[in-house]
Amino acid sequence: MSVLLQQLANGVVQGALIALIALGYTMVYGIIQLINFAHGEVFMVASYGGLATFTLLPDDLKKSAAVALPLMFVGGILVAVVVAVIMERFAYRPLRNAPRLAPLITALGVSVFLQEAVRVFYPNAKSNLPYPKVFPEGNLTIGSINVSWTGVMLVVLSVGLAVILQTYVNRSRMGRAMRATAQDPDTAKLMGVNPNRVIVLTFIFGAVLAGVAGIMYGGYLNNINIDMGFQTGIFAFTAAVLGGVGSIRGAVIGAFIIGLIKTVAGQYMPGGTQYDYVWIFVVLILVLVFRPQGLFGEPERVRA
Amino acid sequence: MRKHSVKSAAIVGASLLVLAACGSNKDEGSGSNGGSCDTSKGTLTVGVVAPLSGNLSALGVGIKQSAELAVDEANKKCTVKGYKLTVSAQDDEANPAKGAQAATKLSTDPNVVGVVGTLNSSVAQTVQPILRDKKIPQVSPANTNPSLTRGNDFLTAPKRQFDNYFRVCTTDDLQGPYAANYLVEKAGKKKIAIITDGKTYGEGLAAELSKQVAKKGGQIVGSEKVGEKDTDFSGVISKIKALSPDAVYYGGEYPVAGPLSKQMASAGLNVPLMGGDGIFDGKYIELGGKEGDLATSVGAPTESLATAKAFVDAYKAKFGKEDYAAYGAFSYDAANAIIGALAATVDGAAWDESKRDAMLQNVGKYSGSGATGEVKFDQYGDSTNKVLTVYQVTSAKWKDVQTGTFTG
Amino acid sequence: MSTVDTTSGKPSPLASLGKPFAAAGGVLGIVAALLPWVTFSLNDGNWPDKSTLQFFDAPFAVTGFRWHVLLLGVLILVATFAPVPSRGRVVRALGWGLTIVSLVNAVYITVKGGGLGAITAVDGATAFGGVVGLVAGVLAILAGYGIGIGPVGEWKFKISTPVAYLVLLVSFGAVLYAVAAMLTTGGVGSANPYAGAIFLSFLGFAGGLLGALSGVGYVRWISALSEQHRVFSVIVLAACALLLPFTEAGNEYWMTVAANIGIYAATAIGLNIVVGLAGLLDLGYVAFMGIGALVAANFSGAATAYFGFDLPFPVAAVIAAVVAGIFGAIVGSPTLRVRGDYLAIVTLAFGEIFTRSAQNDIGGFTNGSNAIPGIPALSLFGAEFNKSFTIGAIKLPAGVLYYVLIVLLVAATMAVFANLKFSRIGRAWIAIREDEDAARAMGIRTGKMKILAFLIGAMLAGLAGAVFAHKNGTVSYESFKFLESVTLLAAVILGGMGSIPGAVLGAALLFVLPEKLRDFEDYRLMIFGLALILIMRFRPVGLIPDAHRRAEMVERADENADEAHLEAKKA
Amino acid sequence: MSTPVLEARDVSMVFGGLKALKGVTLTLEEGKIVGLIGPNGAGKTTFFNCLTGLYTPTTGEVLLKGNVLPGDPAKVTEAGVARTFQNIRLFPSMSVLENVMVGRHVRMKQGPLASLFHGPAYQRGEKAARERSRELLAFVGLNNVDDELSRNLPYGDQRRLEIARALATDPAVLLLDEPTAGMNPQETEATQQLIFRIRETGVSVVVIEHDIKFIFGLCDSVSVLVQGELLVEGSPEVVRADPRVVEAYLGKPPDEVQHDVEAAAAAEEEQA
Repeated sequence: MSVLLQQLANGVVQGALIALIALGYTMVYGIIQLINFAHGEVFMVASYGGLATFTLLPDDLKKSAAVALPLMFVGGILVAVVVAVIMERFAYRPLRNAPRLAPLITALGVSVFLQEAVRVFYPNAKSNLPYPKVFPEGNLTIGSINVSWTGVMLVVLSVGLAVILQTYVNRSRMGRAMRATAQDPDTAKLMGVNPNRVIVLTFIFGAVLAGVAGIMYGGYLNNINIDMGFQTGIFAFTAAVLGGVGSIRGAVIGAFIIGLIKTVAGQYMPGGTQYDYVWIFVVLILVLVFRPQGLFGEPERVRA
Repeated sequence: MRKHSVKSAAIVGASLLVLAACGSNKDEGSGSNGGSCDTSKGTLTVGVVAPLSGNLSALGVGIKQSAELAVDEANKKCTVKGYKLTVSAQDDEANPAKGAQAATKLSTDPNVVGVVGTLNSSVAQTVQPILRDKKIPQVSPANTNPSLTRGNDFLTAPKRQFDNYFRVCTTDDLQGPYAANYLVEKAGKKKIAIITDGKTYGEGLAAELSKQVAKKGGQIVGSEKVGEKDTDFSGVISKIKALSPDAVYYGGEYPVAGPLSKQMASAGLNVPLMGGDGIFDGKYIELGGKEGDLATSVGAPTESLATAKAFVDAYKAKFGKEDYAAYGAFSYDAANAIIGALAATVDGAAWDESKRDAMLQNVGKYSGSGATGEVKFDQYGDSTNKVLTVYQVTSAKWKDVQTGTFTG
Repeated sequence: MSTVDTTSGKPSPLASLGKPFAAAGGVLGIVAALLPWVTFSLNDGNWPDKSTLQFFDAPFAVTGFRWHVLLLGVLILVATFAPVPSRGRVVRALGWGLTIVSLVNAVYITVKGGGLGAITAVDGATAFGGVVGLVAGVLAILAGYGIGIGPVGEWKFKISTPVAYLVLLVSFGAVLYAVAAMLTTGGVGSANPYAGAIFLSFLGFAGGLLGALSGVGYVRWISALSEQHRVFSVIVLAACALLLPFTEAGNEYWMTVAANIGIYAATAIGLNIVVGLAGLLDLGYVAFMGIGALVAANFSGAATAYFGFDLPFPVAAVIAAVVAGIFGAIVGSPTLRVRGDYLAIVTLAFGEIFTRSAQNDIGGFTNGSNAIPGIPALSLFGAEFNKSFTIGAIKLPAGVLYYVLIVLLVAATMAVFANLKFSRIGRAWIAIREDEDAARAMGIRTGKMKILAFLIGAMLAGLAGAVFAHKNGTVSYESFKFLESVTLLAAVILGGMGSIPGAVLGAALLFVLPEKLRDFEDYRLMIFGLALILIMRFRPVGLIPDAHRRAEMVERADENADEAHLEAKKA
Repeated sequence: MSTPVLEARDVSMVFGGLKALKGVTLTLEEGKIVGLIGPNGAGKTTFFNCLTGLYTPTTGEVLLKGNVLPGDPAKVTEAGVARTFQNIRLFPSMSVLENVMVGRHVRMKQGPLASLFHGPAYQRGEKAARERSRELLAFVGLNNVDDELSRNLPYGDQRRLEIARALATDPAVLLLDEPTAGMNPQETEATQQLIFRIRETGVSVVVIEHDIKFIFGLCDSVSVLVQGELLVEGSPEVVRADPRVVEAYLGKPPDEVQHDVEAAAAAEEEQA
């Protein structure tokens, strides 16, 4: 029993991380129907950005977490945003009207490119790099369950940011513009919305969230490598699809489901942890086959 | 119309004639040659097959550069009379097909006297036969899978697979059991949980360890796998924790082991983590390896080994920083084994294909003391260096706690 | 030979300078070939072709890149004064060739020599070959624009069939020679430290010539000719492919490379059916190859094979194809419900599941992380495929039989692809790719058709996998990871989606370039990623575009636009 | 009287609570041309989509020669109902001839194996299909453009090509969705003649149009659809005379028509 609870806790933390990235996928897809494979790499790059920022700090600042941590967030997020914006401007925007395959393939290219680019900066990046210890140490222990404080922090941040995003998209003027563009770009244009601005903004939001995720990941697991983007990115995308691509609420819930499947399946399913993410994909495929629009998504519209 | 073509033809002819009206060509002085030794007989090549791009390039480059170091030293010392040695490093991209390509490339070159490599066992499997057909010795710095030398039933019915294949690293069936003995008998850990990364190296180690643990009356309480790319192990750890083991044995390398150990501690599973030479690395501690963790490694502790220090210093001197990675020292020894054997084979005479048999013999007979201790091969081509050392993390350093040989 | 002179074009400021520049370029080119290129012996040995500190007074003795430079120079002169069609294009192309050759060599020498001194003057020694060559090249390019870029020359005259055959024969022969030369430049065996430079320089030279030829209108003429005599051309091409072993590329190493290329090309053609024709993105495709390889391995009688007995290869291969095909159909089945880019994820997921399961020795079929080694080489009528092989006097390199087998495999897959593409089925696939709703309105069972595409694609992959298993002698899950799928996809895209020769070219490039450009080893994947991006951005149709795609990719943009517009109006 | 070739029995279509069609009934006699008119977004296209199986009606059913049609466009086409689209939906990067041959798909029998080996039987089938397609192209008046890419045809020709493609499926009933949209008078005239000739070949036709004049000149009977309801049905004369039509369709102040548009638009939107 206590094991199950512990595993659930683990699942929630992992879900929280995935959620932060899944939001990026879901928003971009919602606006321009593009699966931005490279989004996972944005998250990875952000993590390294944070690390770089830390190494650049003067030693006395390195000591005080209170200063170093925020600075790392700034640095990481900055890198993520820059990469995302460049990516949108030079890789995706030119393909806005190209056949569906083109941007997908570009996204793959960007993904490979970013990974290798980082590897050139950190030649040993394939083997994990240790992450600076500026995060709260120790665990939160409730009965038999214990979760590290960074884990708790991760969950809080994730859910908090998701709620903020949701309200922003529903309430603010820009948010309306976003939803309008997602619904029907051309009409939106007629209504005086500048789609390019909206799209860039979407990428930026995604990048910011990915940035936060990147730093928290480093803090939570104390080490990073250049594969983390691909791996986590796939989970995140799966979560987005699970929740129904385009739906913020869906992405978050989907993410938590993924996290839980991973830990619980690893515990109780045949084959144990070695097959844990096989189960994730099995669930994904089932969902796609029986509810293609995902849990909270809207059905495809038939053009005729 | 016709006269056009005539005209053009004429022009071509003319211009060529102009060019033709000349004398012969002088010869140019030969380029830089290798040091002061006599290299009159030409150049022989030591091949390297390792992943030099993508994924594992960090390890691959370590192997390549260490081999280059060995070759340079040999050239300086004029180890091979009358010949200059060079290294030809081929990228196998950790992909068996590419490995086969690389091996073929080397094997078609009559001047390739031996090959250092590979890193991945699966690549070794494609390389072995190709080099065998050309009687080119292959000395691997990193393949620890026993079946590569002794076939599938390496314990019950060992049988030499490839008479051209040698290795300087130790095999899983020594290191695993040795670790088991230490855990069960010396440290008195009876309940042991196993985690592996699903790759050849780790799987092999863990398999051999668990056999021995059972033999020594210990108990394997559980065995789990982590994905090659996983980094959040909370799931695995919680599962293991529920089995309340005395120790966890990890089959794999430090990049995963370090974080794993750290996450074990923070999840409240405060038992030592033990691994093979794959985790015996300073980075393991950087990445979170905790006090009391254990690792086995080949040969006597480096501190007590002058040759090892010499290698490290020479490497630093040549390549600036100390990034010869996990298999550098082995690669250095492997290259030296080939060079030594070559020196014995050539011995003043001229190298040619007919010498290849002798070359194989000499590699088999080679013996010397390298960066990893004694380098010598048994009848299967495995290293005879069966000396193993158990290290323990004490005050953020690896400290040797037991050195010996595995005796069943 | 009759030609139509078309040196018309838009007037440019250079117009008057055209011919003089061209002439100067040509002469300088020749001079550059004779000048020394390097001022001192580089550390890795002298720069090839005696270019160190030598003024060549024996033009016929020049070799390698200097010979190329010389030739380009002469050709520029010829093009300038002889009445060639579309002179502007020709001169420009040759100019580019000259520029690239000079640039490549100059840059490499500078880098290797550690400073510009290496290609200019240092302690007394001078070597301006590179600089002069560069100037010559640029001059020629400018001259090209000056003369004016007229339309590509047209050769309108009939020739009798036998003559046509002869011409084709010669042309394809030349192609064969070019391929062999390109493979062997920079040399095999112990790596020539300058192989990369030599190769790039050769590419520049070849590119320049090709550009010139197409400028004159020769290329167009030949392709028209080969269209007329399709069957003959195909036969000749096949023959050329089978003749490769007899060229200078006919050594064990290149046979292995060519064989690997062939295997991946065959697989890529299969993928091309799924992606190029039916327009479904498959990111787990290499898994089918893996399945095929595993099946073949398990029936091969290898020590760790699942089945104790071994089947004759043809049987095993067929089983492999069928099993892979079945998996293909299963993986494809979500397409009934899932729209395009979701499918990408399903296939990706499948790929991951495959590697994970193979790594964990699922069902004891894969021997887990130890892989299945020692798969016996194929042998036919006692001829071991991995041993060398003699026809009468000629001793062919080892692996040549594999090469032949694989050429046949590729030919077969090409035939399958071509036949399907121009059939009821193929039309249905393309229709689906173009407009799924309309396709359904035409009575096409889109679901069935998509699954069929997956099934056939997977079968071809499985077949290739079976050969792969025997060729490499070991089957490990490590050969079938995600990156391999991406590589295959890249091969298809690079060559041109839906185009038959494209897939082969793509695979070839992805295999040969890394071999040749060792200097960029560490950036291989980076360049690879960048290439994907740039192709999609600037040449989405690929290098050898397929007629359909060519039309689509250029015209889709506005079509999408006005469709969306109509939608907007309707709503 | 004989059974009607096509019959829609009080077809209703509801998108998330919004009634786009309310019990529409329509019968098409063998060899007749029926016109379907109505203000923008009165549900005409929705009705078409119900007839062609793109949508499955919420209630009601569609029968072809007395048999209920399946809810799948492909099967409907196979059964003998072909259509064109309001916004032309050709296969842009296929040649004109190929477009029509795709239309033959459903009448050709070659399976994967035949397509693989191109045996003599296959060759015959392919040849027949090509000839039939050429006939149809000639029939609609598209000559020697076989190898043009359909994208590159002028607008009017694209419309005609789409009709040829639809005819290639050997339909019993042809549904034309605004066949003259964006055509000049001459082209419209030509289209009218074409439709007459199609009828002569024994194919019954249903036409959606805005151009009242065109419809009244073309059709044997006309149905008026307003806000998803069948208002009037009858011969052109009857319909033209009917006051409700004049009121509902012709005489309505623009702004209210506009209102209808939005209602229907909303209906379509709901679908998304």
